[in-house]
Amino acid sequence: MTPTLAGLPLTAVVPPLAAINWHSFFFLLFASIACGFAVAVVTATNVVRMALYLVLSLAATAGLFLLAGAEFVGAMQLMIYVGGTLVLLVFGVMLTAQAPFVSIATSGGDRVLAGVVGAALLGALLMAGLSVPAWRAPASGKLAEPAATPLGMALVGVRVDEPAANAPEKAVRPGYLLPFEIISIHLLVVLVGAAYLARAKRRKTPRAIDVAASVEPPASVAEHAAIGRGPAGAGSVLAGGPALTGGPR
Amino acid sequence: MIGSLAIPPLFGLLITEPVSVAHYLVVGAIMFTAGVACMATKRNALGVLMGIELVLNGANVNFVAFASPYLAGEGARSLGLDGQAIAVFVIVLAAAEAAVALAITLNFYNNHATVDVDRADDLKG
Amino acid sequence: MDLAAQLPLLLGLAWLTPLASFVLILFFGPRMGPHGRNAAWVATAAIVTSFVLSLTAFFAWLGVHPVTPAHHGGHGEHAMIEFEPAAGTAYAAEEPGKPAPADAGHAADGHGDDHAAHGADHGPIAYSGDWYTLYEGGRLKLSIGWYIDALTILMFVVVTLIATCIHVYASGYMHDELHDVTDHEVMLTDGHHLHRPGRFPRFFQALSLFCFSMLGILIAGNLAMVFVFWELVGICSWFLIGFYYERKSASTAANKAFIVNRVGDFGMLIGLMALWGAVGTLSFADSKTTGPDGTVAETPGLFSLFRPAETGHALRVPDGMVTAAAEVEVATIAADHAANPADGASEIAARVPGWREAGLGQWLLFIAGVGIFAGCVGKSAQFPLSVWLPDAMEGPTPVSALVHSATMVAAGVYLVGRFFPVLSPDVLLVIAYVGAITLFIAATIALVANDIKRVLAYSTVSQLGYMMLALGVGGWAAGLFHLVTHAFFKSLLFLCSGSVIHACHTNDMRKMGGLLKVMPWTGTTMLVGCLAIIGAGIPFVIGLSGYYSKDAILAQALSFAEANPRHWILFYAVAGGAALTAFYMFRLWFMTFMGEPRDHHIAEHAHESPNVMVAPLVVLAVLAVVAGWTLPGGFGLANLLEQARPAGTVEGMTGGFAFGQSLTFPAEYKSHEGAIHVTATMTAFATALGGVLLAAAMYLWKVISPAAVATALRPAYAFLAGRWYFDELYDAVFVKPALGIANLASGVDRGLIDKLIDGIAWAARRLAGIDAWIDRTVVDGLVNATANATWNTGLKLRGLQTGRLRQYVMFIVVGTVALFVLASLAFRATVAG
Amino acid sequence: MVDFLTSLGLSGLLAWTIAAIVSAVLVLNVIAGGALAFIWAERKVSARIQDRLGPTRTGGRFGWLQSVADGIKLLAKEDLMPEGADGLLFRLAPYVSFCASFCAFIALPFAFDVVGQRLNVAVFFVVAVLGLEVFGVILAGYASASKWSLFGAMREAAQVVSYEVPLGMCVVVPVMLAGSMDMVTIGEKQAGWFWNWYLFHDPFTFVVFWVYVTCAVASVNRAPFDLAEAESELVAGFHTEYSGLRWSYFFMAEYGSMFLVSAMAAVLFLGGWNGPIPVATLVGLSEGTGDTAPYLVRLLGLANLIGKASLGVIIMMWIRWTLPRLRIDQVMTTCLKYCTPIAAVMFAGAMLWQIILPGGLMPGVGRPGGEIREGWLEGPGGRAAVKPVAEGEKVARATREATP
Repeated sequence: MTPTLAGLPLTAVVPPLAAINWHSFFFLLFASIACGFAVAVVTATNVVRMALYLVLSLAATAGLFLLAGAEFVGAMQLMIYVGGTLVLLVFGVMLTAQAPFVSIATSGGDRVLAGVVGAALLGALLMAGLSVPAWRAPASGKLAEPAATPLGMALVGVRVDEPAANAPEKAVRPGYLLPFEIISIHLLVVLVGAAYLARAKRRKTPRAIDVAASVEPPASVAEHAAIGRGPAGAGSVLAGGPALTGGPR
Repeated sequence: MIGSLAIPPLFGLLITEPVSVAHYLVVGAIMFTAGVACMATKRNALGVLMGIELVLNGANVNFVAFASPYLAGEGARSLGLDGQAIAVFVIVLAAAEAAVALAITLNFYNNHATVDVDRADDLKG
Repeated sequence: MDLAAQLPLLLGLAWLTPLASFVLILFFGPRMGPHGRNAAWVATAAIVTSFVLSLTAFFAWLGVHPVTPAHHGGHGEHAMIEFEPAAGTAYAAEEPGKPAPADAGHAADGHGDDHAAHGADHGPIAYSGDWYTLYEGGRLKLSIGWYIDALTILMFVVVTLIATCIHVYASGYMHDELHDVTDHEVMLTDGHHLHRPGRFPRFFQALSLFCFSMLGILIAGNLAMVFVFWELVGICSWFLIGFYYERKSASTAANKAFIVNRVGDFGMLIGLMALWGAVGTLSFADSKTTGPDGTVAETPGLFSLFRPAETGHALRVPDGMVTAAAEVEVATIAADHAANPADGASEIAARVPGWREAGLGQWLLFIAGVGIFAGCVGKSAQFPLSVWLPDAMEGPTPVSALVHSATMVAAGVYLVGRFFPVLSPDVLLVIAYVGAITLFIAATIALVANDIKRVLAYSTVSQLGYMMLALGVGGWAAGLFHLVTHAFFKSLLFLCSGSVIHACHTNDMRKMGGLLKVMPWTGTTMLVGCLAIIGAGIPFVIGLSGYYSKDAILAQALSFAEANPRHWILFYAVAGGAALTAFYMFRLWFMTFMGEPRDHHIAEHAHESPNVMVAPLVVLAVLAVVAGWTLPGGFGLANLLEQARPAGTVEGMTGGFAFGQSLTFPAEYKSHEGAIHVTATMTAFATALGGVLLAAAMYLWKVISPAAVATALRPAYAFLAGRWYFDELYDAVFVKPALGIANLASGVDRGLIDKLIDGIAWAARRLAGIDAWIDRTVVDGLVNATANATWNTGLKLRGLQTGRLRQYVMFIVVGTVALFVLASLAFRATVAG
Repeated sequence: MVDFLTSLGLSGLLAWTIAAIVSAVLVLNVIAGGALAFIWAERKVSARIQDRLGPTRTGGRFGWLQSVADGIKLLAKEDLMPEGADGLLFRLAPYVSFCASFCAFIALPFAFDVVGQRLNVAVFFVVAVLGLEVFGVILAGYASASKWSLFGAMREAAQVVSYEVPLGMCVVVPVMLAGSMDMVTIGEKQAGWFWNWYLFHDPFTFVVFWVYVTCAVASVNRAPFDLAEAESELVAGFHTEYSGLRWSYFFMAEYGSMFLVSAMAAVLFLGGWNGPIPVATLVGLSEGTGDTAPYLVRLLGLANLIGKASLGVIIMMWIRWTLPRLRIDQVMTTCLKYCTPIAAVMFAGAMLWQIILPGGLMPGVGRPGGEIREGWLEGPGGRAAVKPVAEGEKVARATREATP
């Protein structure tokens, strides 16, 4: 007997292999992963799970980017987002992952409200997205030129993609040198600012490293707990501080 | 049953037809909405942070979609490099923003011994 | 490398080296060794360097212009160039039967090949030029230039040599300043003596600047530059005389010197203005300027303006002065030819000789000369302004030596000498009389002074009087010759006195005596100095330097007196002065070195000075002896000076209008001949011998008691001891009134102006009070009202701020969606409609 | 290979899939086999360093089969999971780690064009994917609900995230020299004699190489940077609670990434598959022409690269058994105060060098990749079918216009 799916013959559901557009297939795969885990992030209650889902979702997005022919952005996504930002995030999660906060319940009302509003927003966005026929036109499928080098050139101020698309007397379209510089300065400022915000303020508590050096865990749990509350908490956990579920609070 | 009747053709359609920009837009929209919902429902500051990341990512998906000459329909002009560059910038800024937000969260945690944003209402009027 | 390029280089370097050392010591002095000990070496090295350079220049000069004995043709009478403004144009060619001045010049010196020997009447052998032009605009041109002739080089050598000696001497003399000094002459309010750190480097710093300034005067190529360095010398003297500025006497002496000099310089300024305003140039020599198109433009300098070649270098009122004097006519002519000024200019030029005949411009010339001379009066402490020099003894002795022999006072005489060709007969007469008065007064005061340095100071004044007089009677060479020799023996005398003071720690001769045994070197050298200054020598055979220079002066004075019978007084002044000089110099020497010690305490502690102080004494003594000699073959300072003799002064001149008479200035060489020479020499010898004998009688053999003489001539003695009461006189005439006026002015200031200002201030404060009240009530009120309103609104609005993050997110989303819906509706509407 | 398969008449999908599977399996074998070999090697190396013999009996004289025996033991072991552990994450973690290091291999060329998938951002991709590995560790640390594990994970997170910075900088230097992020291109540019290697390109690259080694050791957290599993303080760090097969996955991941970073070092600095002496060229074999020559050349390259990579791994072992473990603050200091600034300065220096004398130290000796201009002309693999020359001359024109 023919295999059935949802009461229908499989052939009705799954078109023959030859008809399958593999690009679309992979797109569908990645898209579903991305969206699915994005929703999972919303629904999950455990922070760490959320982080994991987010990672998967973003990684899938990277896949989407690769499919769209933007390898550089994809790799960027993987490296910075997944490899950097999210590690940072998880890091923070672990630092603050005391039992009471691992999962903070949200009132049902909030959920419902959020659901309604979210639905409205989604509707609006979909309407907007699907309203333009040009966007709905199926892909031309023409191969994208590798974008890494042109993008790099553009970042240092030279547009090598379609440089002379416009009249020759026109010089090269200016690249993104200025934004690039601004971003780098911005990053520097952010670095300093973050270091400043997260710095340890209360110096009278023993510095985390020293605590780590002093090896009598039971005796130092209490003060570790203090540190855990205190700004040096980060260091303390790093260096072997209190248990996951901190000291008595 | 109704759903099961409705699903297959749509699925078949998706899998056989070449993707278009709109597909990406839908994905972006879903991620964006999910992010917003995340921000709206999570009480854990880091949850909110993740929501923000989702939102940014959704936006990025759109940019990349518009940028890709591969997805653009016949003759339709794509955003070209600009889209990708903007996406890159967004990613970088997202990283920066995450760093600062995390620092703020830690600070908040150090001072209030909690990461519940609902308890961060010291500035309420 | 020819001389024209060589001399400015050598002398310029010699001139600038002291400046370098000044700058060095100024910045690094305190760091030069312990207490800046090495500053002395720096300064000395600098001055030695410039001495060596000057000497090099000297020999370079001799190599090119060998000195040969000057001999003069006989028929000077005919060749005498006349200056008779009343009688019209200057040159003798006017007078029939007399050769043209140019020929006269030739006739003047037997054959033409002698021209190089001395300037003849073709002017001195001189090199001039500009290093750097500071400013050039209109007629005014200020430049740093050089005018170098035999005189300049000679003075360079003399000044640097003496300065060297004095530097060496001072590095020994000033050693007290190497450590903290307790000044016993300064009593502080708390009853202690002043205790201050030493100022060794500072002294040498000022000394270097002094030398630099003096050399600047010597090398200067124009009057403006002269004036600048003139003032520099003044300020340096102020530094040095006031070196112990904590002492009231020292500071007042410094101020006195400075102010008195200002008076003279004021006159000098007037002279400068008269010159420049009328003639339009201040540079001595003609200057060639090569224009961009290669044309060489010759702009005449002062000398050729006043003694133009066409008059055979006879003095003539330059056109500039004539036109300046005849400004009224000039103005009318200019007005008549307003149409085309060229005609006006030509007509003016045409009428200038006429005006000159009419005697216009004489007074301007007179004023210019007297003005310049006024400056010299100040610097050289001549009669009205001589009061500062004796007080200048307050400075350290090396300073006195420098000031009195080589630099400051020399500057005045030097300037008169340098400026000689421009001086008209009347001015010369003025100079002569001023010199005479000065020499007499100073000599008389020196007779009774008891302070060893004061005696020397007054002798300096009177010697300067000699020089001035010599110049004034047309003895150009004589005056400058005496300047040079005097520089040697006077600095020698001062250094000797310094060493005496160093040994006795007192200036009072009445406490000295019998020092020859303890200080043989000092005593002998000082004796040499005394002999030199009185012009001792074996008549017609040989003598010390003073012998020659003084004889020259006497002779010139004599021949002048013979030429102008009404001025015999000048000769008597000179002769008497010689006697007085001899008397007080030997009075000084006897009181100091001979007889029994009057103060045993001092006599016991007295000691010969260290070698570093004695060596200069010996050097100077030798020079004081030989400076005047003329070697076989004719080399001698006198003949060297002849090379620099200004154009047209060989044959002297006649003229003069100011005093209603015509003066005759006999040619100088005439005074070296026959009767005049013999008379002069014998007079000098007799007077000097008499003076010495009298001094010996009173202070050595004690046959005449000085006290008795003093009592016998009490009033005269008191008058002299009171220095003719010059200070008191000036105090009464100038200082007191000035103070009175000042007090009056200050009274007005305090009583009137301050009161007024206080009143205004008071009113302003009242006004401000009102203003403040308005500000507080009205303005602030408004502002506060606004602020309150804002505050209340804020209070009402704060409710909206729930402080709940997630709610804000909600708001945003809802807002976005609502906006989207509205926008799309509106869009639909527009599309539909 | 796809073309080959399609020529056999297989449908596109099938061809792609088979090709993918083949290369995947090959890579997998590289990892697994490599892990086995390296575990054995580590035993022997450590033994030698400690003046022991190490495994001698298991299978022949040198204990060849020691690793196999270990593997069997691990397979047979019971698979424990502490109660209170987060089951899903606990199970997931090892696979995340393993997949990360596995994926990284996809873009790594083993010889000219012997590469799973030639990406034109290969370097970037590899570094990025390597960064993912830490996730597994973190999840493991969190999920096993043990404080030791958590501390290990935290340290690892901190360490890896901060070491990515200098590592990235070091990696950028060869990329800049080659003007391409395509590892195959980078390797090609160092073809020829060994002085063409980027290690010897200029003093800066030489320094950078050592910085890279340091950072690489740290980012795969081997001793002396192995704080994540500091057995003296934390029992076994993040994998305290693991056992059996899951544990062996972590192990394989670790050795895999060790091999990977060594291979990257080889490709980026040590000429990749080009031997110190261009034997193939000397004997006249060429990659392109002939029917057997290409395979020989590629085999030679393969041997070269694997040799270099293994050498790197051996050196890591050597370091591990030589140097004592650093304290966490020392680790951070090393990264932030030394590696990062040095890398930055060297990067700038290399850039200037490139500007001033693009020919490298020995301009006379032909260097394939001198100027960056050539780098643009390189056909970036994979999709590079689109006329690279056109792009190249476009670039050239653009730069001409851009530089007045």
